[in-house]
Amino acid sequence: MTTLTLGKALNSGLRKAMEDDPKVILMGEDIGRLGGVFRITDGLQKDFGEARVVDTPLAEAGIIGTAVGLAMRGYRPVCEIQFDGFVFPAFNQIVTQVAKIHARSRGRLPMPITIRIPFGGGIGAVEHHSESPEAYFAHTTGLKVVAVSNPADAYWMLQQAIACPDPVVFFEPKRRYWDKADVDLDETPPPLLSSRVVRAGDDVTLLAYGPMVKTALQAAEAAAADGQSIEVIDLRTLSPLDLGPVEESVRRTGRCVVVHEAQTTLGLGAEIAARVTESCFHSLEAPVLRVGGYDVTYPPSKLEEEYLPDLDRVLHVVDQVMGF
Amino acid sequence: MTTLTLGKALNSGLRKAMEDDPKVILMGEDIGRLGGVFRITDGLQKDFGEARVVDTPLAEAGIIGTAVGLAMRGYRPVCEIQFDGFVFPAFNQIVTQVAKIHARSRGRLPMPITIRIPFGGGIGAVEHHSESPEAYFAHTTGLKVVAVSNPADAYWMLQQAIACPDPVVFFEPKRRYWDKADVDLDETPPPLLSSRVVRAGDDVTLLAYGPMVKTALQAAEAAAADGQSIEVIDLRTLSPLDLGPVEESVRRTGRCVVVHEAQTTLGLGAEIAARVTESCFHSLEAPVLRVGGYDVTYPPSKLEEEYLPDLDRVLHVVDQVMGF
Amino acid sequence: MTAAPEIQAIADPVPGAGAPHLPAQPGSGPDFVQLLTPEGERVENADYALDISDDELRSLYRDLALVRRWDVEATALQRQGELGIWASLLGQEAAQIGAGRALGPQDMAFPTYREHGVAWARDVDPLHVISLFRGNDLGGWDPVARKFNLYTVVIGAQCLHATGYAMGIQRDAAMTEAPAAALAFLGDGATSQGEVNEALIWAATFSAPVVFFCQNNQYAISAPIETQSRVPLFQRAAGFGFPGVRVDGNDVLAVLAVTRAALARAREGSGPTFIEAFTYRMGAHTTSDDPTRYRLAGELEEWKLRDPIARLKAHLSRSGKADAAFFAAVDAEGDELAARIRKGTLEMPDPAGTEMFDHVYAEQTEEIAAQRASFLEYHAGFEGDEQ
Amino acid sequence: MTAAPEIQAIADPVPGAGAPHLPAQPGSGPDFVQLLTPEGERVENADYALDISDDELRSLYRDLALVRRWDVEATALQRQGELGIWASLLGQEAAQIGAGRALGPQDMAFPTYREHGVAWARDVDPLHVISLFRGNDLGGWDPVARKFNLYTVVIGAQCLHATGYAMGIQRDAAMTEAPAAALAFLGDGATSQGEVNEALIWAATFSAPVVFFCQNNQYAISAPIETQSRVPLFQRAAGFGFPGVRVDGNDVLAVLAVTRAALARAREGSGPTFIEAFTYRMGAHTTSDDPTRYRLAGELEEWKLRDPIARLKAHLSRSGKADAAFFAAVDAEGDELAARIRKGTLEMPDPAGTEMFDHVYAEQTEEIAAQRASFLEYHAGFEGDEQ
Ligand SMILES: Cc1ncc(C[n+]2csc(CCOP(=O)(O)OP(=O)(O)O)c2C)c(N)n1
Ligand SMILES: Cc1ncc(C[n+]2csc(CCOP(=O)(O)OP(=O)(O)O)c2C)c(N)n1
Ligand SMILES: [Mg+2]
Ligand SMILES: [Mg+2]
Repeated sequence: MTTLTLGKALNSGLRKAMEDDPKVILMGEDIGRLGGVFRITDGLQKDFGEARVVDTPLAEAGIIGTAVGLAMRGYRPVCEIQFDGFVFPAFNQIVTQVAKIHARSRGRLPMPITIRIPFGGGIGAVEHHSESPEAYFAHTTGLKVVAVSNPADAYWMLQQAIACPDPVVFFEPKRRYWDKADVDLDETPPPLLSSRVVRAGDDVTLLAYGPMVKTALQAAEAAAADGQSIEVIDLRTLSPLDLGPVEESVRRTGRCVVVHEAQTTLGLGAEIAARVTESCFHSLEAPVLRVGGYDVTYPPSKLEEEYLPDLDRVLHVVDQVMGF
Repeated sequence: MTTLTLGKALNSGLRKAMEDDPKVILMGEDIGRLGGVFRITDGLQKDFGEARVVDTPLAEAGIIGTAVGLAMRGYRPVCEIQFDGFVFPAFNQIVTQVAKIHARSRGRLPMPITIRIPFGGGIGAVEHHSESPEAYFAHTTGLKVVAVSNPADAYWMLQQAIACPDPVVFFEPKRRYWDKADVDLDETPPPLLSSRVVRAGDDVTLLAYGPMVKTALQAAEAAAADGQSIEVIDLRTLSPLDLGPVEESVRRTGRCVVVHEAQTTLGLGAEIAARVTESCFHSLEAPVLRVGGYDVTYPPSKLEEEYLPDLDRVLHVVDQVMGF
Repeated sequence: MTAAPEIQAIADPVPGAGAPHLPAQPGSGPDFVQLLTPEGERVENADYALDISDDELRSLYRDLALVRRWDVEATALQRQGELGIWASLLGQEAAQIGAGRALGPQDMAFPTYREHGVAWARDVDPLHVISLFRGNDLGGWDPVARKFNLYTVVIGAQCLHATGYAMGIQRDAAMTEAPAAALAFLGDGATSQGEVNEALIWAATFSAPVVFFCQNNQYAISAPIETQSRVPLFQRAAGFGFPGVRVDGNDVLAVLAVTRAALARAREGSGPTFIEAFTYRMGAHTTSDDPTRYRLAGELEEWKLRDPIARLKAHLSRSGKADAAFFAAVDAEGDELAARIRKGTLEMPDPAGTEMFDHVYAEQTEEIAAQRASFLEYHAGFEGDEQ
Repeated sequence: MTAAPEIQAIADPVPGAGAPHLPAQPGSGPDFVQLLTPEGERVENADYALDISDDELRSLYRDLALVRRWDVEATALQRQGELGIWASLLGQEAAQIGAGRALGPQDMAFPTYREHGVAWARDVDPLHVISLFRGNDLGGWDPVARKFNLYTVVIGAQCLHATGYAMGIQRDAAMTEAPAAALAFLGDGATSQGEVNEALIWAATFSAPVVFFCQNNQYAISAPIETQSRVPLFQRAAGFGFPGVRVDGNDVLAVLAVTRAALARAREGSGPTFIEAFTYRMGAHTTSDDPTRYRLAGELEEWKLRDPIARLKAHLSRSGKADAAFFAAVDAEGDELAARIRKGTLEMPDPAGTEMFDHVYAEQTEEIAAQRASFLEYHAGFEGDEQ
C-alpha cells in the first residue's frame, strides 16, 4: 500500500510499463524535459532517455501519425495529447488510420497505441482546456475507450491499456490529478474493460466515469442522509461498455441516472439510456435520465460551475427519477 | 413542377443561391472545371467564374479554415467535402473554430458556412467513401446538421442552409443522387430545421433520414401488405432534432424504431431513443429499437449489403418491437 | 537560439541530434534585418529604409513601455488570484508594437493568445483582454470594429482564417474596394502544425494579400526551436514560392519597416510574405509555467542585453531625441495605466449564467431555449437557500 | 506541365493567377536528373552515376512492360464490371519500377493507392491488389512479409506512418539492427495536405531515415499542379532543411539512381530526402474519371513522346542489348500474366459476411461477438427462403 495522487499513480504506471517492455515509447509535447504540463511524465526522460521519451514538434497529427509507423515497426507508443481540446488536429489519423488499420490488414498490423488525454473542466482554464470529447471516440469502432476516476485505476488501467494489443484512448480526469488515495501495488487488478460498483444501494442506479465518479459518490452520501439509497457504478470502460453490473443493478432499483460533463446530446448517457432501456424495459419505473453538460459551447471559466454537473444537479435529477 | 434527380436538384439549389446572393462562394476539390466528382457543381464555374467557384488545393482543413476567414470578411462559403471519409482533416477547424466562433465572439462573428458532405454507402466504393459521420457533428454544439432524402428537400434545404446565419453541415445521400422526383420550384418549403411525416400509420413509428428514408418507405409498403401500419418520419434535421412530430406519433403507436447506416453505438438512434423514452415513457409498449450499421469497420464493398440496414433488417426489427 | 552546453548534453542521445543547430544570434547581413543595434546604434539597411520622425520614435517608445507595464500588472494580478492565467509578452514588445503599428486601418490582424502589444496598437481596451484571462469571457473586444480578431488558442488555426480573409479582400477588390491585407501572427512552435503549412500553400496558390508574422521566441513552452526546425524558419517560405525574411524581433524599427513593406506588397497584389521576428520569450510561457525546468538562467541574461525597450531608450537619450522629462512622463502614464487596469479588473462584474445559452447560435434553437429555461427554473429553486 | 492555352484562358480571372507557372518540361541540368532521354539516348549525370548490366536493363524493361500489361488488364476487368474501380498507373511505370527496384529487402515502402508498379517490385501478387479494387478486401497482401504497407486512400496519411516507421528504425539501430530506410510515396496533390508537411518537419527534426517519393503526375484528379504549388515541388524540402531533387519520372534509370542514392543516404544516418519524379498521368484519375472535362488531348500527345517504356525499348534495341526475341518473350509473358490475372479475378470467391466482425480488434469485444452471433442468427432465419 502506498498513497499516491492520481497524477503520480499515472507516472508510476508509465514507469512500470516502460520497465516491463522496452518497446514502450512515450511521445508528446513538453513531456520530456518539462515532464508534461501536468508532470505526468516527470523524470521519465531523465531515466529512460530521449529516444524513449520523445519531445515532439507541435503537431498532434504528427504525434499520432508517427505513432502508427512506430507501431508498425513493433513499438508500443503512448501518446500524450496536452489537453482535450487539442486532440482534433489528430482526429483524421485516429479515426481513419489508428482505428481502421487492424481491420484493413485483417490482423496483420496491430495498433497497440495508447492515447492519453487529460479531460474535463473545473480547473478554471481558458478555452479548449476543459472539453470532454470521449463520445467522438466511443462512436468510432476500432478504438477502445476508458476513463479513470481514482489513483488505483490510474496506476493499473494505464498499464493494462499499454499492454492492450488494440488502440486505447485513455481519458484522465485532470481536475482529479491531485486527489490522493491508497494504491496496492501488488493486487491483481480487475480487467481493463470492466465497470465496477463503487457504492451499493437499492433505490437508484447512478452511473458515472472519470471526474464525475467522485461527484456521484458525494451525491450518494448526501442522499443517504435523506434516507435515499443510491448505487454508484464507475463505468471505467466507455467502449466497449460493460453494462452487466448496470443491468443487474437497474433490475433491482428500477431507476437509472447517468452523469457526465460532456454535452448531453449524443453523450455516453444517450447510448447507455438506449441500451439499458432495451435490456431492462420491464424493470424500469422511470426513464433513464441524464445529467450532463448543457448543449452549449463550453463557457468561460467563471461560468463553468454553472455549466458542469455537480452534487446538487445530480440530486435534482435523482429526485426527478424517483418522483417519475 | 420539374422532374429532377437529387443531384441536379442540389445543382439547381446552388445556382439559385448564387444568383440570389453575390456573397455565396463555392469551395472544394475538383468542383470547378470538373464540376465535382458527382457533378453537383456542374457548370457553375463556367457561369459564375473562378472567383466564386474555387478549385482548391487538396487540403480539407484549408477549405474549412479559409472559409472561416471568408465568412469573417462577409462571404457565405459553401464547402464541398468530396467524400464523407475525408472530412476528418478538417475536423479541428470545424469543431474548434466553425462551431465556436459565434459563441467566442458573442455574436459578433457569425459563421454562415455550409459544409456539404456526400455520405453513406451502397455505391460499391473503396475504403473511406461510404462513411456516415453525422453523429460526430450532431454531438458538436454550435453546428446545425441536416440530411436530405429527396430532390425537393435537396433543392430547398440547400438554399435554406446557405441562407442560415449559422454553420450547417449538410449531408447528401450519395447513393440517391440519381433518384428522380418532381420538384415544385414555387412552393413555400417547410422550415429547414423541421422533421416531417412522410407516411401515416398506426402500429409503429419508423424514423429515418438521408438514404434510409427510401428504405423505410419500402419497408412500410411491404409491411402494409402484411397488414402492419407503419408511420414513417423523415427527420431531416439531426441537430437540433425536431421530435414534436415523433412524440405525437409515438404516443399513438407506442412503438418506435430508428434506422440509420451509421454504426449503432452512439449513432443518432441513441439520442432519439433516450429522448423519446423520456418524453413518451408511459406510452411506450416496447423500448425504442435501433437498426443501424454494425459496430464494425465499414467493410469492403462486397460485404456492404450485409452491413447496411435494408428492407429486411428494418422489418425484422419492426417485428421485434411489435412482439415485445 | 543559444543551446546551453548542458541542454546540449541532454539533447545529444536523441536520434537525429546530429542535425545543425541555429546560430546563437544571427549576425546582420541580408538574412537579418536590423535598424537599431542592441546598443541603440541606428544602422541602415538598403532594402528597408525607414525615415521616421522623432515624434514617431517617442510614441513607439511609449507603446513599448506601456504594454510592458500592462503585462507586469497582469502578471501581478494573476499572482494575486485575480486572473486564471496570463500569457506574458515580456521581451516581445518590439515585435508586437512594430507589427501592430505597421497595420493600416483597413488591414485585419489575426493574433494568437500573446499579442497584447498588437491589441494595444489596435486600440483594444486592455480590460477586454484581461477579461478573457480572468475567465469572464472568451475575448471582450469587438473584432470587427477593432480589425483585430479574437485570440485563437488552438495553435495555428488563425493562419487559415487570415488567408481566407485575404481571399475575401481579393474578391472585394474585384468589386473595387480599397486594397487591404491580412496579418497572421504565429509562434515558432506553430510552424509545425499542418494547418499553418496549408495556409502558406493557399496563400501562394491564390497569391493572397496575407503576411505571416512569426515571432520566433525560441520556445514552444519547453520545446526549443530545434524541435520544430533545423534551419531558420524564414527559409521555409521560399519552398512554398514566396519571400521569407528574418528580422531582429527586438528592434521595433526593423520590425516596423519590414512589416510595412510586406503589407504594402500584399495590398498591391504581389502576394504573401513570411516574416520571422527573431526574439526571445523573457518570461515563462504562461503564469502556469516553470521555465527553470528546461532552460538555463544564462540564456536570459544574454537576451537581456538585447532588450527591445532598453535599446530604443538608449537611442532616444543618446541622440537627444528624448529627455528625462519624457521618460518620467511615460513612467507616470504607465503607473496610471496599471492603476486603471487593476481597478477595472477588481470591479469587473461576473457574467450572468444565462450568458452561456445566448450566443451559441445566431438563430437560437428550441433545444437551447428550453435548456436555458430549465436552467433558470433550477436556480430559482435555490432562491432563499443559503448558498 | 503544359497548361494548354484554353485552360490558361479559364485560369486567368482567378485571383492570384498572376503567379508563375511551371515550365512545360524542365530542361536537364542540375535541377532535372535524366539518364535516358525520351529518344533513348543514355546520358551521364555527375551526381548520379549508374553502372548497370545489360541483364538489369532488360529486367527493368520486363518489369515496366508487365506492370503496364497488368494495368491494361485491370482496366478492362473494371470496364467489364469485374472491379468496382481501378486507379491506373499508365505513364508512371518508370517512376514506380525505378523506385521499387531501388528498395532493399530491409526497407519498408508506404504506397498510395496507385503504386501497382512498386507492389510488383515488392513481389506482391497482383491478385492481392486486384482483390481490393474488386471490393473483396481492403488489401490482400501481407504488408509485413512484403515490406510494402497496405494502400492508404486518405491522401498523405502514409507519410507520417513512414516517418514514424523510420523513427523506429533509428531506435532499433541503437539496438544494433541492420540499417534500413522507409520510402513514402505521395502524389503532387498530397503535398498540400497538412499532415504531409508535418511528416517533412518530423523527418527533418529527427533526421529520420525516410525518403519522400512524390510522383508529380501533373494532376490531382482535375486539379493541375499549379493548384498546389507555383514553384517546383522538390524545392519545398530545402525550406524544411533537407535536400530535394527533381528527377525525370519517365526515366527508369534516373529514378533508380536517384532513389538508390537517397535510400543509401537515409540508411547511413544522413537524414531524409524529397524526390519529385516529374511524370504524367496518361490515363484517367480512375476508371470513374473523365479527363476530357479538364485537360486537352494535345497534352497527352506531347507526353506520349516521353513514354517511359518506349524510351527504354529504343535504348535496348538501338544499342543491341535486346533483340526481337526478347521483346516477343516479354510480350508473351505479359499475355500469360494478363490471363492469370483475369482467371484469378473471375474465380475469386466472395468474402464471408462474418469477415467484417473478425478483424475489428486484436482482442474481440463481447459487443462485437454478440453482433456477430445475431448476424448469423438473422441470416439463418432466411435459410430456405428463396433469396
Ligand atoms: C493544437 C494545439 N496543441 C497544443 C496546444 C498547447 N499549447 C499552447 S501554447 C503552446 C506552445 C506554442 O508555442 P509557439 O507557437 O512558439 O508560441 P509561443 O507560446 O511561444 O508564443 C502549446 C503547445 C495548443 N494550444 N493548441
Ligand atoms: C484526405 C483526402 N481528400 C480527398 C480525397 C479524394 N481524392 C482521391 S485521389 C485525389 C487526388 C490525389 O492527387 P495526387 O496526390 O496528385 O495523387 P494522384 O491521384 O495524382 O496519383 C483526391 C482528391 C482523398 N482520397 N483523401
Ligand atoms: Mg514560441
Ligand atoms: Mg497527381
